[in-house]
Amino acid sequence: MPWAAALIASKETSIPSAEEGRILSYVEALNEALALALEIDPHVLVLGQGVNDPKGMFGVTTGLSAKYGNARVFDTPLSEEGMMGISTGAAMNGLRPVYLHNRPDFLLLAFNQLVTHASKIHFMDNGKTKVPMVVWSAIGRGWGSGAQHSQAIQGLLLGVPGLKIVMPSTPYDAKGLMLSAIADNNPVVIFDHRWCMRQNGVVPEGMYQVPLGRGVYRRNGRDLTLVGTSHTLEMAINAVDSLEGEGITADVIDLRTIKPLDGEIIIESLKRTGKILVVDTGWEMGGVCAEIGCLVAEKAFYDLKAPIKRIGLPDVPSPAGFTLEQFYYPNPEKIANVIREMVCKQ
Amino acid sequence: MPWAAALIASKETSIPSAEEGRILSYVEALNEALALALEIDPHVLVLGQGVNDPKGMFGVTTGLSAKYGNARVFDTPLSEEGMMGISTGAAMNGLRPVYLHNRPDFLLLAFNQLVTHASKIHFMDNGKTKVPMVVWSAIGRGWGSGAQHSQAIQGLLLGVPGLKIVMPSTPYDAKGLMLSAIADNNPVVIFDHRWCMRQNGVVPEGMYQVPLGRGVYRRNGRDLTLVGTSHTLEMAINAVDSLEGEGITADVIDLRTIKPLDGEIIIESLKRTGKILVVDTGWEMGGVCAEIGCLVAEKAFYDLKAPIKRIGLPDVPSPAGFTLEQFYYPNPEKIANVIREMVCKQ
Amino acid sequence: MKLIKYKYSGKGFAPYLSGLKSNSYEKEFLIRFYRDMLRIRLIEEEIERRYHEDEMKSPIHLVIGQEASSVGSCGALRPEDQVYCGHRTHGIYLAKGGNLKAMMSELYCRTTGCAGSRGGSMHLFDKSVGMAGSSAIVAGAIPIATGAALKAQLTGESWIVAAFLGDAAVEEGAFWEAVNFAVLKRLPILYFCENNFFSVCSPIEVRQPENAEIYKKAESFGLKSVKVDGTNVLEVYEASRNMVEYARSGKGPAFIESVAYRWRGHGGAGDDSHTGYRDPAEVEHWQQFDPVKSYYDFLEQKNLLDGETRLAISKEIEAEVQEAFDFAINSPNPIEDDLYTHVYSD
Amino acid sequence: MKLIKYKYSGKGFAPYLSGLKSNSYEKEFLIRFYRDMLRIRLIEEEIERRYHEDEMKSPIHLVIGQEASSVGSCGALRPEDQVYCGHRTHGIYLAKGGNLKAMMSELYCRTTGCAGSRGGSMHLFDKSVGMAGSSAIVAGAIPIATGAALKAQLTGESWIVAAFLGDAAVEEGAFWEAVNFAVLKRLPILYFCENNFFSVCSPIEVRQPENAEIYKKAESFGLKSVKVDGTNVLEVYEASRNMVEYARSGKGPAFIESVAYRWRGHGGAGDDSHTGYRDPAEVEHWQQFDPVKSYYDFLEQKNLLDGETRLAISKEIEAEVQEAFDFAINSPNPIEDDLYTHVYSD
Ligand SMILES: Cc1ncc(C[n+]2csc(CCOP(=O)(O)OP(=O)(O)O)c2C)c(N)n1
Ligand SMILES: Cc1ncc(C[n+]2csc(CCOP(=O)(O)OP(=O)(O)O)c2C)c(N)n1
Ligand SMILES: [Mg+2]
Ligand SMILES: [Mg+2]
Repeated sequence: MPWAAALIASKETSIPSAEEGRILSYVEALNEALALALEIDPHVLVLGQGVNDPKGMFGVTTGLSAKYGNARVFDTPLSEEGMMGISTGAAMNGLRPVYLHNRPDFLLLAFNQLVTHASKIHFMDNGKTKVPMVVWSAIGRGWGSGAQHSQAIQGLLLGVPGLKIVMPSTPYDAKGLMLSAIADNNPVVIFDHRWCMRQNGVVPEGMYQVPLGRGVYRRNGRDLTLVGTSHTLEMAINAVDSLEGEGITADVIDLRTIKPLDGEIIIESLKRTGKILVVDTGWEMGGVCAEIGCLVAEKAFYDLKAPIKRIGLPDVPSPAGFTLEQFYYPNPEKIANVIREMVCKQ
Repeated sequence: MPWAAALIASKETSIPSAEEGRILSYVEALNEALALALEIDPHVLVLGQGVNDPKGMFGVTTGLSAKYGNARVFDTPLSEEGMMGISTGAAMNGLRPVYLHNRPDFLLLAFNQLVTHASKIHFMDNGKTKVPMVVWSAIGRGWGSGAQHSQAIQGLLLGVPGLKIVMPSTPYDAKGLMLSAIADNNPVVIFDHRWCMRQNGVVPEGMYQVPLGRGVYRRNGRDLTLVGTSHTLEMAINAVDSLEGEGITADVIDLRTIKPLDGEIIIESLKRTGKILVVDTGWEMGGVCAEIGCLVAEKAFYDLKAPIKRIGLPDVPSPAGFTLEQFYYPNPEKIANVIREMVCKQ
Repeated sequence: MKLIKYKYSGKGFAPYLSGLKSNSYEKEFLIRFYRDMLRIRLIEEEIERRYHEDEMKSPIHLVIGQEASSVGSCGALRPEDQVYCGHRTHGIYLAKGGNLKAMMSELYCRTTGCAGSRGGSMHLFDKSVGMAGSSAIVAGAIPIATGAALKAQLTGESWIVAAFLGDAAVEEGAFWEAVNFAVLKRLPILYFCENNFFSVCSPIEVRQPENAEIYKKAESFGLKSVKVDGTNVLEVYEASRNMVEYARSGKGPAFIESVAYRWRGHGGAGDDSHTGYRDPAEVEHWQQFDPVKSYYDFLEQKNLLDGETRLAISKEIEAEVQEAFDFAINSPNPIEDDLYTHVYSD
Repeated sequence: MKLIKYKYSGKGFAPYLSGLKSNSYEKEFLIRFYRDMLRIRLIEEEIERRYHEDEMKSPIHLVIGQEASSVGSCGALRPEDQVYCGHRTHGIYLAKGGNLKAMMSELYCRTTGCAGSRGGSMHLFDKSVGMAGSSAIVAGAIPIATGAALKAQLTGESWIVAAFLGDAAVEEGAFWEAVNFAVLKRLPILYFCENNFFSVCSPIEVRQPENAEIYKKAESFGLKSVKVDGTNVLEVYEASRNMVEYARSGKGPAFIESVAYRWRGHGGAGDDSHTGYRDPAEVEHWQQFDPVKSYYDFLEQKNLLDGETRLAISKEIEAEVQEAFDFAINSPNPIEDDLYTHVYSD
């Protein structure tokens, strides 16, 4: 069994959507976005370890180098910090690099360039230089990925000024947010989740953008506001749908981007429901859950009727063994249990 | 004017303390802690760029290499990631390296070793290997430090399992927490603040430890709980003291360490005051303020009588110019104003 | 994509037959190498055979084709010497005297695994045989190994360190940082680079310029450096022995570039040449230089080994393998509580 | 601490007097180099004189003693060529044609500064003269410069890139990562390393092994590489011209190690030898090889320059300097709103 395949989602899924278009997989949607960007803008580059090998980053980059050439779609040495700076320098001079990583863990090697350089140059030189680059990586989960190959590090980057952070949950958004990120004149980090990769969904042909910084409702309900991104959405929706029979309904908000963070939509919903549960693929402590929890306690305190709740990862490194992984990660049942508790306690 | 000096605190200060001992400066207290550790344990190393040069890291390492030799107290090449790994490997084999950095910004070059290796090895190998190392750095503030030389990155590390993070505020704690950190069998990051360096305070002679993970009250009051660490304590205390005349009093909690985080003391105080203000030297978004705000909204919601408030840095890189710095950083007046508002609003 | 056509076909096994002063080695000694290589081969073939059952939920990286590098190098080490490596762990662990049951249990993610199921294939740790650390981050273990060597030097240990890396690891800056420090301090460490021309599916020529040979770069940094035929166990052994002696005697660190080809795909079971990143004929070509078979032919020709003994050896190994798999499969899984242990050390 | 005693005293200025085919250069051309060096010297001396006033609240790093490196290298560049550098910016900015008023305003943190007060001395940016980026993180600008060269290559620009670094920057792994990529892609870039034997107060021998010369390491990575007398402006110029030609013609990247001594302390005003990290006699020794004075002596001997012209030149510069300081001091400070602009680009 080729484990690279095992490490992406284990089954095909889909999140229903109101949009019109063909049904594509998440991977196909990403591939289409990159092809489109390469097609319409000669300044777009796609680079990363293995982007032009036959595996093509789970298929995300398949065919691109054949069509757009090895000068614009190219493999890189194993030099994350160096290549992050090289992408930054290229972007400062008008190219639009999309730098792909197999796993977010590898970004930790490049934090100096990403955090201290790419994100700050526009501010530091008083707005003269723009840094239009996209840094993409695919979060791993389970199947032995272990402590060094499955870190969901979005929480580590949330505080960094000048950076945008995108975490799509559907094929539609994967394409539309990728196109927005490439079009954006700032460094944008996209975390896609390997467990979203086999999701199918409606994806319009051609160019469209999903705006950065705006969340969207995936379910409308009464009893609770459930906020998440990326792969957590599928779990959240499953959890909420499974509670319908018990008469529990919830707003499910897909933030799409965590920086800028759409506080408005969260508070709007909270005003109706009075309760909030935040779900994230990363560690609970000091991460996305913490920021949203604090934001609400600060900005919407008087609408809050019960303690906020967060479901992310415990303050423990990812174990590599299958058994412990089952205890480590959230799943729809765990989420449903927490919702049930929050709603019934009242 | 030698700017290295200008970049540490501009004036001498002190936070009164109940402890007994001589009056030492913050720098002297740190120096004494290192000397003591080197003295009693031959496995302790002190390394870092310039640790044995005449400037001796603001004086923190002055005299150590002369006394304990260049084999144990040594200058390093400019290789943060490499030296972080080297310290980790030395620690895994029974040495106790204390790796010093002039600024936290430089740690960003070493996140791969710090986050993905040092912090996780003990867990990954099922508890067989210990990693007793200390990573120290001195946060800069103002005087043109700018976007790349004054990042207070504790918020970026808060989520990392396996790591401990210490942020002392007094000479007493600087010594006692350093000794605890060196004695600890885990990687411990200490952020000292350059603006604490000229603070004087009571420091006992010889060996003593301040426990990691336990906060302490610096003031007792009624109207509000003010939580902070490091240099924010001085500002917080000044702010609170300045309000005494207006009849406002507050609990001021010095967390001392932000990971492990002493949630108990925060909640204990909050139960009395009902209001909380968190102050941090780092960015508000996704940082220490966010974690504490969320924690309280989660664990002590029913004791909370008003929105939580946070004062840190706005979501903006540090400017280098003096004028903008004044607007960028918190100060006692800003803190006092927020307290006044929180208390009077009721 | 340009393929490496039959690169390095000039050497092969000629050196064995001509150069060896066979009476300078004991017969047992020579046979042990054969046995060790065959053992690795048979174990990995059995892992491959059972991998599709999806019970070993761990990303594996097989060393088949490169066995002579593992065995020849570890053959020059003492039991107390330490080894560190990357993701491709099996050959090194086994050649270093690793416990097959503990390894298989780790691959099956059982509590009896050498990392208690927290590591998996990429993270074999076993202090009892000097398997001191492996990292899933390319080059991640290099600085750590260098730190171990620093400890060995400072406290005058009898052991030295060998750090294993692939050809891609030298693209990581941290490698050169570690090497600079090791040369500066004359640390007792051997860097053993297995150049198999690939990083996942990326051939070396898209990652490194052709005019910069790895072992020559190492030499320019001050390492004692040599390039060897990595399919020739005796050539690897002799070079390793010289380098280990050099390092152990305090002269400083050394470097070996050992050239051999990986027969299987980067990860998982089976060859993946059909995907197109390398010519299946290239694999076939390299299979002429089978380290196990060629060495057998050589021993046979020298009348040191015959078909009967060979069969006996392989039967013995097969029985051991069977036992190890049974042991692993029948070992217990961890329980939920295990997730929360060893995050911190006491 | 061992001092570098009078290292590199063998060369000095002999090459000027013997080697130069003086009629291969125009008189004006030769005098321009003198003027440019003297200008840097006089400006920095004036900065030093006024630094104690504490109005330039910016960490400065003076280039006095190394002027020939800045002027000789930038003299070989075209106006449209880009330069990137570290913290020691003044010489490069001025030699590249920088605007003195904009520089002084930046040091005084005024809105008229070349980075609008957000950068300070360590972060001079000025696209109009090709000052494309400077980073306060050692080696931080190197990968960025390499990315600029990638852009130049991909879109066939007429400009090339020069990246300036210190001797310590080659200890950072990112430097070698960038260099590997530049050679791999044959990028049009010159890496110009100013070896002044020190990193802050750390002499090179505690950071790099003696048997590994910087320019030879660069050569082993495939760079065209040479070492020059960095106090001899014509030697620097000629080497730079050759290397720039090489890079511009598409042959690939090049490297120059330029040896010169920093007369002042690492940062701030004045020499700091008295602190003990270097022998004041060492500074005196090096002052014999004053790039400005020696070059004057040479020109005078060749009857190309006399005392009168020299005086006129320096008067002219002094007037310019005066004007620039006045301009800076009388320029407006930023206002609070400026803090929040250019965090993100539209
Ligand atoms: C820092 C980092 N980047 C990328 C990866 C993904 N990755 C895992 S193994 C590997 C190939 C490494 O090649 P090499 O060092 O030659 O070792 P080999 O697999 O050939 O034995 C890569 C790129 C990683 N693990 N770590
Ligand atoms: C990554 C990093 N580590 C440490 C520092 C602190 N630092 C600032 S300048 C400097 C010296 C650099 O020496 P070199 O590269 O030789 O340049 P020079 O100052 O001699 O011109 C150091 C260590 C830094 N700025 N960046
Ligand atoms: Mg390889
Ligand atoms: Mg230097």
